[in-house]
Amino acid sequence: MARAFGIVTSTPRRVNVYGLQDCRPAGAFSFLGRYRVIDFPISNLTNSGIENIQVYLNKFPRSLTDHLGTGRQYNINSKNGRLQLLFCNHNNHNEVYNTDVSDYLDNMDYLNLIDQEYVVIQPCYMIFKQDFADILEEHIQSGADISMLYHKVNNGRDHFLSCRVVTVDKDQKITSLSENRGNRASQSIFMDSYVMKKDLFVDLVRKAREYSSTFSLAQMISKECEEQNLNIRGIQHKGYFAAICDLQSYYDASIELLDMKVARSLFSDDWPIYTRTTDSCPTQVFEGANIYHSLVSDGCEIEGTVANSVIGRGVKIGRDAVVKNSVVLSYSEIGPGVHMEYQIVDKWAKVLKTKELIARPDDPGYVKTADRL
Amino acid sequence: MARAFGIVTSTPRRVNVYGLQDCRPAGAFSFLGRYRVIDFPISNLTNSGIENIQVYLNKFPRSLTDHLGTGRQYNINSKNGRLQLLFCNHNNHNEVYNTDVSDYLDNMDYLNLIDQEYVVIQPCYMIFKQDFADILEEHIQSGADISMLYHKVNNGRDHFLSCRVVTVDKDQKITSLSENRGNRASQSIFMDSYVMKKDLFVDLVRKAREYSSTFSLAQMISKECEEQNLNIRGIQHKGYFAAICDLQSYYDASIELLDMKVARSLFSDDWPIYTRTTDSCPTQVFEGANIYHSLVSDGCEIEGTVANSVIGRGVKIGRDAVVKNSVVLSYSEIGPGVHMEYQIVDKWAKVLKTKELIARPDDPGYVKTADRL
Amino acid sequence: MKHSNMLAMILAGGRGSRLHELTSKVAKPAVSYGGKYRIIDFPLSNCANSGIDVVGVLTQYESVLLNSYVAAGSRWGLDTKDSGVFVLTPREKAESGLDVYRGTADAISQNIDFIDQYNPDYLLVLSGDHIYKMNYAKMLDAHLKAGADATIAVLPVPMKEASRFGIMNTDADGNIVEFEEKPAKPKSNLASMGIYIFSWKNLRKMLVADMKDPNSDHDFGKNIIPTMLGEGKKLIAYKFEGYWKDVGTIDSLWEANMDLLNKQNGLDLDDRSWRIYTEDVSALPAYIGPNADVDRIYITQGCVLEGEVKNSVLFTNTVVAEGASVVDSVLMPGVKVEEGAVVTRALVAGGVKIGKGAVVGSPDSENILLVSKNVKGVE
Amino acid sequence: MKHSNMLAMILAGGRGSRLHELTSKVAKPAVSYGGKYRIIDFPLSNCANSGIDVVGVLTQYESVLLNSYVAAGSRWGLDTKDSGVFVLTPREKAESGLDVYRGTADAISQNIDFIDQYNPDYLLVLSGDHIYKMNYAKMLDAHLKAGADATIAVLPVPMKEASRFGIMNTDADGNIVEFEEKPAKPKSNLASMGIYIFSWKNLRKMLVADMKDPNSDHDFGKNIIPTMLGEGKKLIAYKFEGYWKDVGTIDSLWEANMDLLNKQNGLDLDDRSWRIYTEDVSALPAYIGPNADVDRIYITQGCVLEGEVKNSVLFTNTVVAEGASVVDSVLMPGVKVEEGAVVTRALVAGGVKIGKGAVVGSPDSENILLVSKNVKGVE
Repeated sequence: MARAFGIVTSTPRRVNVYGLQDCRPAGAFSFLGRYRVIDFPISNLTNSGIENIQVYLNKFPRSLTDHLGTGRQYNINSKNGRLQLLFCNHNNHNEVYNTDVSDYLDNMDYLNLIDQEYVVIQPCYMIFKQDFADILEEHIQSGADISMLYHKVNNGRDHFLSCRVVTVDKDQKITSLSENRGNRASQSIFMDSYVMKKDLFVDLVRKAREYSSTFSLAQMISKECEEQNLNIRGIQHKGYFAAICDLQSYYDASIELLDMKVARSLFSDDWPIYTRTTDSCPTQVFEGANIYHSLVSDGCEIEGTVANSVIGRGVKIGRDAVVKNSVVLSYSEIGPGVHMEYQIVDKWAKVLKTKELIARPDDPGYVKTADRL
Repeated sequence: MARAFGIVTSTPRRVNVYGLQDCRPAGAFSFLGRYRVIDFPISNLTNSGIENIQVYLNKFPRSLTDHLGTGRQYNINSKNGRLQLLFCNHNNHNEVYNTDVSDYLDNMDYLNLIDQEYVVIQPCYMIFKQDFADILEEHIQSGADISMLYHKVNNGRDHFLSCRVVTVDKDQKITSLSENRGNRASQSIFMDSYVMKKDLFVDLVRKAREYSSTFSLAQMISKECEEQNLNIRGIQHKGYFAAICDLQSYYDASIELLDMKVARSLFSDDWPIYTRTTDSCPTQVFEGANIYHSLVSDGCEIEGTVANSVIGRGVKIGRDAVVKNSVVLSYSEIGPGVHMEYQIVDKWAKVLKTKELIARPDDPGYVKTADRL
Repeated sequence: MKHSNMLAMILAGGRGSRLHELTSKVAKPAVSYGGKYRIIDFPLSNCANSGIDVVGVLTQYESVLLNSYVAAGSRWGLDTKDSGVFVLTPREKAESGLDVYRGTADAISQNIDFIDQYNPDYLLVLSGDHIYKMNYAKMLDAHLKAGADATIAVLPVPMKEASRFGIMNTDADGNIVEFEEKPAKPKSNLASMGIYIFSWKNLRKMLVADMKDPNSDHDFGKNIIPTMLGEGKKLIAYKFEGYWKDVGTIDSLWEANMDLLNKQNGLDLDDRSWRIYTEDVSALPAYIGPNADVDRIYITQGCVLEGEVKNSVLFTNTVVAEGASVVDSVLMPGVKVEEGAVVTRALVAGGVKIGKGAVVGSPDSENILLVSKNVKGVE
Repeated sequence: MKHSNMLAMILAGGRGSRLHELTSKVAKPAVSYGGKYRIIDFPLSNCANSGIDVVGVLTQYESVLLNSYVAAGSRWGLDTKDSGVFVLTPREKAESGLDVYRGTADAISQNIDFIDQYNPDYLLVLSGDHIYKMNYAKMLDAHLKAGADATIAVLPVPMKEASRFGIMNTDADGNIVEFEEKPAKPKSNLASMGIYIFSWKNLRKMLVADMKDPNSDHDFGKNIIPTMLGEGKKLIAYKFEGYWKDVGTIDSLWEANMDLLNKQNGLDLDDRSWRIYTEDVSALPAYIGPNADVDRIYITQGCVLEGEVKNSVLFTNTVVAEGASVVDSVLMPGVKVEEGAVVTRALVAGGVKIGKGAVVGSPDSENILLVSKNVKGVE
């Protein structure tokens, strides 16, 4: 049995992805055609040998319950491991109460049953690759109470604005954890990922609730940083990193991974990203179709032109249609002659009568699930 | 593909099982040691060849999500069939809104995706065996719009008081559907089970909501009975039948199935009741133990006396303890020398210090989950 | 699912020697087809979709890949409590040594003990190497309705080709009156598809007798069916309409793949009510590069296309580099076509690398070229 | 789970002829044990709990039951995307005919192609017929820490019995310096448990060489281990402490079952951190009737006890009728003891019916009576 237990948190309040979030949590967002965002944190855990995992579900639990099932697709041994879905008493009337701490407290019975000595916590809305066996090793070696992952960026002034940032001293000690106020381009973005002992984790959760009914774990740890009671250490993450906090960052992450050089830092043969199969057949590309610089999932029928776009499963693109710089989610249909640029088309939508849909790269358009245009 | 789709409804408001219901819905109640109540309606469906099933979850979805998983234990082919868990936007502030109709409307998108022509609806809190392939055949042959199952009882005056009753004319037509007011001993108890065309079902759901925001499907159909717009037919169920509406009926059903003659009308080789295995080892009965007229699940260690009782998985009963006429749920411990009669002991409870717990058959005692007595 | 009263046995021992090197390491049913499938996915998915719970796969030839492939019954959902896909190879028995399967009927006979475990009313016998979609539950309905002892699926073939097949001659009611193996002068165009439903009790008796007959070839077509006809049993023909292909040669395998490029290809792999299930690989969706030139292709996850690809079927994880050209070809899983290479009218076996600038196949060739070894580049 | 770099192969070909009729229809690893288990549940559960993903089960003798039993890898959770339990029987190969496994090493050699599919760093070789709990991951740690070429699990046995075993003589550091098969004068009491970890690359080479050696018995104990020692490879002994039983005879199988009646039996099947997984049957919990008289018994779901049952182990779905008496006995799955029958010091094989009033076994017998056929009642 691995020494660590995995936790994937529910979508935090600060994540607000227009449209997509109306009917599913961030972890359930379709990504790069065949994945869902939560496939990344869970594959990180199972590839690190962690097969006892709790996933916290808050609003709209159906899509993730369906997608995750019992976790066989992630190689979780159903006997020796366990993917446990935990539901929260969502407070519909005041969002301010819906914190990760409240999720944990709702399920304290199940946290108490954890046998493992350590917990590894990851968010459901961030995309990166990380071997947590290494991180756990480093955490134990360092003697830290808490290890936290961060990623250095140079575009912190206008990106990652709903993330938190850390300051790290020369001994890798975290000296502060605060909101990203966009005051500097160069920032160390906190990846909402922690490693610590389970007992400390439970203590911090209880302490957070005592301090304030609306406190999140990060707020509690921010306070601990200030008070310097604990040895809190930062570990810098390298490689691909994206935080899906709003529609723009969802769009940007999708499009930037069309560059295979970038994609290769996230996808590699020794680090499979597992997902649930839908048993789609392959994709048919018909006479007269053109495709450039795009990812096309299975089950599509393509007769038009696709450029610089991500196409989900079972999408139909009609004759003389042009889909450019767009993200088309599964089972949507783009009718003959339709011209679209910089669009995010949600599942089951049909764009047939509206022949032109053009937005801008810094403000992509959104077509709602199952809408008929 | 079967012609019918299965639905298992969430716990209706009228079901109120003291204690047991504090942390799980009726379908998740442990029953006869190794089952949960929902195993009966789902086994009915899969044994009838119905492998596309929706289970509606309302409050406390965790236990049923865990127990049901993807339905492999019920022999549901994961490719050709599907066990879909649907969640409802439970209204915490006014229970009166939490009807089955509201559950269906919350998930109308998924009801609309059903391919099958017919729906078979069963409640999660009733225990019986029924081949719905036969019922569907009879329904189609009869030309009825709706077929409803009922069970004749002779103790309707003081039992089944939170159930509905039907009146059936000599042509098996249902002429009324109303509350059981306990005014007669001989009653035809409505089993909350229907067969009808999917389209009619969806129409009735919509019609119910239009009529009143708090209307249930049964209330709508009761109204249809009065108005005689539809051909509504009753089908009498024979064999074992129990409705778990309160703590007394839960206790009675458990104890009456200790009679193997009664049990054989519910359990038979050609109608397996499927459930999730917990990989318990067998049960050890030690020197000096006595067991009479009892069902004992796997994983127990028994040193005392057990009589006329149902013992769940992994229960420990100490030396010189006496457990009589009781239902002990999984992983509980009855300490040495404890004497109990007419008790329902919920999971993980430990009765060690309280040496005597005696109640009456018509008012059994209840020991709370994980309590220490 | 309630215990299905029909158990399926798939004969997957096919050596498929006309497929040359494609079957030197795998049995024919394990050969790749249609971008992401293997041939045996078709009978197995048909079984799953027909509500059959238990499937035995009979194999003896180089079965490691086939074995580990079909043993993962979850691919077809056949891994629930009372369902499963079981690989059955010849076994050493207490009373006898280790024997190969001597014929199609012998393969079933040697596994009577397996079948008895499930005690089915009906036995469905299938071949593991045909591409088609078929609802065996409907075939069983026909079997039951006719009160038949055996039902044989038949395919109408062009009369002039009928002499290449096992032909069923039927009366007006569809009863089989005669079976002729490759008749010189066929009386009917109904070819046996090698798909049989038998009432198990009766077949079991016949198999036990057949095992003892030293003159028998232990074959359904040559022995069991003629014996049943001789005994006056009721055998009926069940006519199949739809796409069906026996991919016995390189040309026909290529053709069957190219069929998928037609919008109306008859097989309709996109039919959501009758999916063909297969292994799911962890790979990105198909990537088409900025300078690619694609037209009329069939592609799937893991494909990376940076060159010219036309009128071709590309399987999982194939790579066509910039400046390379693939036309009228089938590239099996993992094929890499390097820069400047040209592949025309070829079927390239799984994992093969076509080196830089190499030229394989020709637009004028009559037959399709099978490329089963790496081709060196021309630097 | 991240691809485990260790693959397990379970040798499950055991004929187990000293178990008489118990193995006339099933291989020894499929024999029932402990109320609800089969012997092979132990190595398979150990693999699952040790984080091993892929297990090959090598079998050739009457394997239908074993085959269909282990093929349902879901029982041990070994049915995820990249895990599985695969039954490997002798196969016909392109270059050779169908051969039985000639020895333990040959069984592995004939499946090199299977192992190569997974390309493991380490190979764990197990026997399918021992009852014990062991963490193979810890054994691998020892193998890695010592930088060994092979690690062999050993069990300390009483010195006077050592001459019945294959004995490993080790130096002070646990390095194996000599292997003696059933030595007349044992120098050590460390008996080989038939559990080996090899570094696969090196073993593969040795197996290929061994296959070509006409004088080899193709056996690990007789050939591979001595050759490795001769070549000066580093072989270490990994000492096992805990409950271990080779249930080779009726008496020892009975005894191993009776061990479970002790509260401190060493095997601790109730250990939640190391569960033994097995088939789940659809049956009610054990039912004890109003007139039953039970004492010191081991029971499981499906048992229906209405008579006297003492000091006995009862398997799934056993029935003891009113007035019957079962003492000091083991009743395997589905055994029915009818009214008035008396069973004493017996091991009753699965499915056997002891008729009304029949008396089998005796309290004074030295050996345990094996009852493998129905016993007629005395009316």
